[in-house]
Amino acid sequence: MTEFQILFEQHKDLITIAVYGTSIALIVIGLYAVLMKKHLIKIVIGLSIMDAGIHLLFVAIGYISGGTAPIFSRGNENAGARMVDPVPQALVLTAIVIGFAITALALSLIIRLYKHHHTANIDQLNSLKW
Amino acid sequence: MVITPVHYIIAPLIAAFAIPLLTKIHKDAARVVPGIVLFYNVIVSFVLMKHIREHGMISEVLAGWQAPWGINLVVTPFTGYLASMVSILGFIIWLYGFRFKRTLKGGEIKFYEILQMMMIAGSIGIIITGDIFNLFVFIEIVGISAFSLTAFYRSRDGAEAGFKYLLIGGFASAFLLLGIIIIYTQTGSLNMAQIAERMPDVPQQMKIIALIFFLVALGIEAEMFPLNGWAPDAYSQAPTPTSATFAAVVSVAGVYALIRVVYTMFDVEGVNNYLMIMGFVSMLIAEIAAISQKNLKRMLAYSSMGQIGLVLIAFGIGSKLAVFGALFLMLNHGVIKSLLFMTGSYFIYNTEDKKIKSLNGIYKKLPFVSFLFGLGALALIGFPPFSGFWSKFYILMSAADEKYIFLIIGILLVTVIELTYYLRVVGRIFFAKEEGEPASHKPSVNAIIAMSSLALFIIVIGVYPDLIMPHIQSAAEALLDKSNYIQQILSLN
Amino acid sequence: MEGIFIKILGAFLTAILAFVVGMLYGGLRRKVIARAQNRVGPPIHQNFLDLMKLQAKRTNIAHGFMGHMAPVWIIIAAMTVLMFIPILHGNLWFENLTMKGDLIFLLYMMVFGSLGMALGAGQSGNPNSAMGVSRGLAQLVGFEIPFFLALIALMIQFNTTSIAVLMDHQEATGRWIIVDNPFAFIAALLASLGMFRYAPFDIVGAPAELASGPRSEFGGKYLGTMMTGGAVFAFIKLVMYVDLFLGGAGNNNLEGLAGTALGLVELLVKTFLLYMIPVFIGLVTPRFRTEQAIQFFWKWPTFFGILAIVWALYKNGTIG
Amino acid sequence: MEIIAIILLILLVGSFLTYFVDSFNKKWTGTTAFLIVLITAGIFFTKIKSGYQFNFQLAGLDLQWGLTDYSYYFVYIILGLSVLALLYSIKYMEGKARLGYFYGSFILTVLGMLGVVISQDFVSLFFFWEIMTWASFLLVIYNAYYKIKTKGIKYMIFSAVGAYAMFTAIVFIHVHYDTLLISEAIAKGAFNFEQYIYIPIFLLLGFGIKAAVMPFHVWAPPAYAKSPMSFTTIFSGAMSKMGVFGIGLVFTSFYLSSNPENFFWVRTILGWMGGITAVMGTIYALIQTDAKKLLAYSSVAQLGYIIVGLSTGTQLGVMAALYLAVIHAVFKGALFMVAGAVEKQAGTTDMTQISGLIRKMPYTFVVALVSIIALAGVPPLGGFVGKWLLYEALITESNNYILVVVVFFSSTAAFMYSYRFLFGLFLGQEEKETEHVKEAPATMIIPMIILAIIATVAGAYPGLIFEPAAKAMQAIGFQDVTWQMSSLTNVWGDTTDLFLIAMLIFAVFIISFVFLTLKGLKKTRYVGTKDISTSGELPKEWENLTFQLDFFKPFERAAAPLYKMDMNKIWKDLGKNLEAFFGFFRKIYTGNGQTYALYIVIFLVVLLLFRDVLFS
Amino acid sequence: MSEIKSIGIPTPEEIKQAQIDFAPRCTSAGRVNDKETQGMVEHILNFARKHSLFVVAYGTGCGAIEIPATMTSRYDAERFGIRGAATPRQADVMLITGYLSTKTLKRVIRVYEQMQDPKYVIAFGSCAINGGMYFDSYNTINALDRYLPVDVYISGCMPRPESVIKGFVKLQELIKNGNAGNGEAYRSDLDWYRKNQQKVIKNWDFPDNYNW
Repeated sequence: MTEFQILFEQHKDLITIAVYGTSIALIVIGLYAVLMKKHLIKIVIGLSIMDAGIHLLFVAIGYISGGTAPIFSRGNENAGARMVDPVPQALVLTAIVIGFAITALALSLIIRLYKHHHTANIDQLNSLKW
Repeated sequence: MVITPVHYIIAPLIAAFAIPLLTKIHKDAARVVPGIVLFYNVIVSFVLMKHIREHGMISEVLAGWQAPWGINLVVTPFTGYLASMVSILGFIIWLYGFRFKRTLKGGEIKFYEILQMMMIAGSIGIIITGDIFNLFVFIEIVGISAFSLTAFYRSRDGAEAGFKYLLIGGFASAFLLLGIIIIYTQTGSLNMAQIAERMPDVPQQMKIIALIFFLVALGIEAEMFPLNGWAPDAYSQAPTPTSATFAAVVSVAGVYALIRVVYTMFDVEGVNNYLMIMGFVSMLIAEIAAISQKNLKRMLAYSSMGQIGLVLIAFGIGSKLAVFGALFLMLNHGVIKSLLFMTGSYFIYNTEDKKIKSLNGIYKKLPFVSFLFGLGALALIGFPPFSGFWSKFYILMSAADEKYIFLIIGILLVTVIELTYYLRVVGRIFFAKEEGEPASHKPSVNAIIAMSSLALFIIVIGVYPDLIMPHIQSAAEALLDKSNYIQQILSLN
Repeated sequence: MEGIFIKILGAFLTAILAFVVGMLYGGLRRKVIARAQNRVGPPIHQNFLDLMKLQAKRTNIAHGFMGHMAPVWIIIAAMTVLMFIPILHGNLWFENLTMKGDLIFLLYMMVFGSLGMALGAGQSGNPNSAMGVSRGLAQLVGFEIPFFLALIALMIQFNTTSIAVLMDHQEATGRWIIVDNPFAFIAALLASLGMFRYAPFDIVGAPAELASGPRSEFGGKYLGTMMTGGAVFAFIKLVMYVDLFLGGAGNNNLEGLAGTALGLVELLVKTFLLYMIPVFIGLVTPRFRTEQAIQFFWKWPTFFGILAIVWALYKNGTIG
Repeated sequence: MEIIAIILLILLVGSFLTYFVDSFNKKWTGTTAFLIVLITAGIFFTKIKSGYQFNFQLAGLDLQWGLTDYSYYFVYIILGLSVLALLYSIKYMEGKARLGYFYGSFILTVLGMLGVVISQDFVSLFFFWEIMTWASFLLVIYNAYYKIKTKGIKYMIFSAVGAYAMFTAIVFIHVHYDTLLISEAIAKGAFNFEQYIYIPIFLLLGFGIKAAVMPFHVWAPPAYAKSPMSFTTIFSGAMSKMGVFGIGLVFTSFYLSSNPENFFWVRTILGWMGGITAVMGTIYALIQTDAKKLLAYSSVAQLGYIIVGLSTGTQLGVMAALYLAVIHAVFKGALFMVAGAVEKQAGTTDMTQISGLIRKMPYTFVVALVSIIALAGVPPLGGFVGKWLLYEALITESNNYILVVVVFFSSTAAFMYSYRFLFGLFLGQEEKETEHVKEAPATMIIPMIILAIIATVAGAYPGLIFEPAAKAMQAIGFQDVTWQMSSLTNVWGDTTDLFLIAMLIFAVFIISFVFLTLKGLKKTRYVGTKDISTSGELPKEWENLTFQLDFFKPFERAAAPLYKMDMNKIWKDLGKNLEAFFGFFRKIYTGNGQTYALYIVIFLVVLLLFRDVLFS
Repeated sequence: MSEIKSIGIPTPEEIKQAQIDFAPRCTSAGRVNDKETQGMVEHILNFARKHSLFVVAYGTGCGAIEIPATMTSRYDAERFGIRGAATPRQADVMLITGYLSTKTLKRVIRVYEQMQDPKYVIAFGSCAINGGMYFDSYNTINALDRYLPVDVYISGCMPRPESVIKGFVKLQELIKNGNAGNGEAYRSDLDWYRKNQQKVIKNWDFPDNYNW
């Protein structure tokens, strides 16, 4: 056991709280950015931050303290009991990919928007309304 | 069984990725291949439906893992019905757009078809998947292709609409993921049947919070007020076949997702009332907004939102008759709204702007298209002898059975609003305008076939609804029979 | 067959009677007005002379077929109404078709002639004619309301819509309806002022303003026939009022010719006295404008008409 | 296949057939439509007798079609008038565009009306009712130019509100009485006002709107006036009678009821609504300058009488209503045809622009004269019978003395617009503009003359109409309806012998015609309408001496308070306010994506906060 | 004769010519002159005509003021059966009350033509007879009977109501004898009358046929 692991064991609750807190904080920050910032890029950044927060939350939920990697290997057949849940990780990977795609698409749209409107202020992008 | 549900998804996806390659071989491949694929999907639908009628529902397992652990595709009469509907409408929309897309440049048609294929594949995926996370993935597939298609015309408004859609779609995916997280922590499963089975053990508060996340996220897809800000923009800016696809395919998938979650996964009291109220509010607000629209496609978009509101009301009522009515209405709405978008697109084509004002006397230019539009408008409002009448009739009957007096009156009053703006347009179309130059864009043969087949459907079903009612009936039964669904999935292994 | 013969003969007699008496009353009116203005005035038979002269006009102008037909409508209306009003109640010669029509029929039939004349006047194309017709019709709407109210009062009080039955009732009880329902009489009397179109309700044919209104394009025999019609109608109205409110005439005990003569005398006395009311009112009053006339009719006469209905209901035992 | 289904199918296919005939040869469209409806009428009257029934299942519902004496009575109106209107229409519509559209919708409307009367269950009733409504809407907007579009919409909105009210009632009948058959619903007392009062009220609202009852009448005048006249003939003549048909049907329970006092309020209210409709229709008719509009308002007024008649609930009253339904269809049909003929020949029906057509269109004038006399209710024509029955019913049986005065006021004021119509179009100055006008073609004249003859014969022999009407009344709950062929009798035993009256008038007419008219026919000098006494002034060619504007100004001044009650404006204001309100509401969709995102978050938060209230 | 060129005293030649041109016509066409030739019926009718004179008073000049006076209680013209008529169609007698300007003449002619036979004309005062004090006025006609057939002239300037009544009595006499009523004469000599009328009426716009 490394020193870090010991530290980790000692402050397990604290760290759990920290991880959860961070993820929720990320979500809130992301939300804030999406809802309050006027610049399109900032909004997209907010969206990404929010996604990141959610992903972190998901991964954190799947984590079992002191668990092993969710790999069945020879000699480690009964690892299933102490294994970290693999599903959230798999899902988060997918979600990250999707988030990436969305971000890319968003940025390309922003470029298009900027070309047409010469502004990236979301308040001015309301020619379609009512 | 040679044909399995997975063909539904695989065929369009393969086609989507093969199109760029095939265009190298022949430049028309991008236009033809989707048609073949979608027609194949139609065949798949028929085969599967027949199979279901004979042998009961199908649960296909992907990648060898059995149901609770692996991803499974479920074709019940309910999902089969929706998937068939989506396939057939997708094919007709392709048929309609076959020549329309010729006007696009070679490269663009490729992207268009890819995105369109992905959207339809994703929608069918949403409908037939039995896995909640898979649902999420398909929603995202639909979402990304839909965002792109909205902004397909690289115009200023298209980009704007696309961005708004994307922003809100991002929220949807985030909340959906949150909901899935909560559900997963509580039930430890992602299979809908298993989640449903384990749901009674979940703490009430958790259940409700998860449900709320689902409701909000899927509400966005199902165009529920106040989550539907994207819809009018997206509908009005997307290419017309895409608008039709939104109305006929994507919204169906969205409503399906919402209903599947609410009906099958959760057993929470009050959600029916919620659906009913929010459905009514969506309908009301959408129709109110539609009444003074100046843009035809935007008006149709609001009208779509209104119709989806009515569907939600019917699902909220929740009796068998109501579900039957709702499913019937989804079908009717898909058909009729596609028809309206198709015909409306020809109007727009000929008037150069999308304004309703410039439709005056267009009957002289495009008699047949105007005729079909009028028919569609009347059918959508719910006039007999068109199919729209029966769906509305059954929904109201079911509401009456539950003694929702004010709901009935409210729906009917909102219908009056709907009627007002539709008939304004119809009135304009059939105006006796003095002068009129011949139409510059006559509808092409394939478009006429597509539109006529839809119109024929409307009339035939309107006069003789018994043709399709048994299917819808079994679909409604399948949706409501939750325990059977769970048992079948978990024991069909 | 004999019955029909008597009927036809009676119809002729009635028509002649109505014609003579109506024309004489017209002359009498002119005489009365002249005397009231301290003039000698024309002779009583002046109207006959006028009529004769008009019929003897050598040329006659018509503006078209309807104009040509205008007198025919008036004669039709006059004759038809005459046939359905009991001149002398229960008299073989003067009863005509009394039992075959009722008050509502009479009410509508009386308009027939005016409408026919209005059509003729309309075809002349003279704006004055049309204006006169417009005023006349408007005034008609005015005075028909109280008149109708009065009639309803009678109908519901005596449970009949037939004028003959009303007369039977008066004969049987020996009490005139004017006593039974005075308000109905008042309402009907006030309405009759408009019906006669004497001052103050003579704006329809105001000579200086409208050039005699509907008649302005009629001359010669057309005018003559119209005057005849007007005279007969005046008589008809008077007889109708007498029948309705003043016990009618002819219900005496004498048989044969003497009875008829006595009945006719009674009728003449009653109608003459009744006739003098609008004549005297017309003497001393200026002219109402049309809307004033209508408003007048919708005010007091209507009030009395409603009062008459209430009274009738009270008498009838329905209320009170 | 059942004969009734075949008939409906003929009409449905005929509608499409007409549409396609038009695209091949415009000349034959009208004839095709006429033949189709003629054949339908022929088959119907020969093959189907009253009492016919046909049960079947559709969409999981037990449906029933059939004919009672009551509905058969209306079939006479519908098919008879439709055949005549289509015959008239051949020439009337000649040369107009979109004939296929017109005739297709026309036949669909006929189909709808026929369907309404043959329906014996509510679903079919509503089904056909709606077909009738939208098909007629298409015809209302046929003539529409830019400004008029709102009129058609107004019609449709009112119709839809009515239809949906009806539908609500139907749904509740299904829920409370578990039946969709009309006869069963009546038997179970669904139309009684005791238990579920909203059922009959909603039904009455639905039918009443179609019958243009007072506060909902605003759609009718513009819709009647703006449609092609050949259609207005059946629009006003037959389709408005569908409302009457329905009201009669709803009132069946009232007529059957042993204790009519239960119905006191509804019949009082409906009667007064009818009375006010009659008055308002009339006073607005007489200030119109467009002949079509005048007739349209007059139709509203006449429908008011019918409603009054139905609401009396007595034998004479209902007889009056049914009789008026037919006779109104007849004379108003003829009048609208006259207006159409004038429109076709002279180009307009604006009475301020044309006048003096009598010499140009003598036959049309004669028809107009006869029909107007019938409309005004002057004996000896058919209209008088209806008026007589109505008054007698109100006075002798219904004891509604004030209402009878209201009705009487309306019908007296009807003289004014009757005259106005004749004067405005046919009499008065012959203007230079109308010099080219010729008599309408024969196929337009013949239907008019047929209608005029019916109106005349009905005056002398009303029994011809009383007979089916009495049967119809027995079908809706009256026992032993008595009637005579040519005389009228009320409960007090007073009679009016119509045959005698007609004969007398005819005799006097002949006599006076011979002695007064024929005698001087040659001696009379006929002069033009410019030769009038104008204080010696010579009227110039350009001088317009026709008195047409503000024709009844004095009456307007006298009746000013009545004119202040403008329902049209009230509804318009309501519509405008609603639309402004809607316009305010749709600003929710601000167009700003961020706002939408904010909505989502707020919605989520609200749901999360109120989760205990919402879900459990 | 084209038209009167100069205004003022005419030269003798002109007067002579004028005497030829404007010689009063005494036509008898269509008139029933003799008592003997009248039938019994006509006699009775004339009696009626005599006692029923409907007057259209054309107030051309100052004499118009005398008409109401004649109708008042003091003179009471109605006792002779004289009463006003509102329009020429209903009237028997036309009164030309005083001087007649050419402008008014046109209207008078029209009113006269609209009256129905038998119709009578009574001219009031010297002005109507020979121009009176306006004999040389440029816009007043001098002799009425060149333009319309006149039955009775009443002299005076103006005639008092007594004279007016006298004139009416004279007319009644004429009617009784069958000597009044020149409608037929006017019609048969229309050409001559028209010529005279057209001479003085500048803006002649009457329709050609008499029956218009």
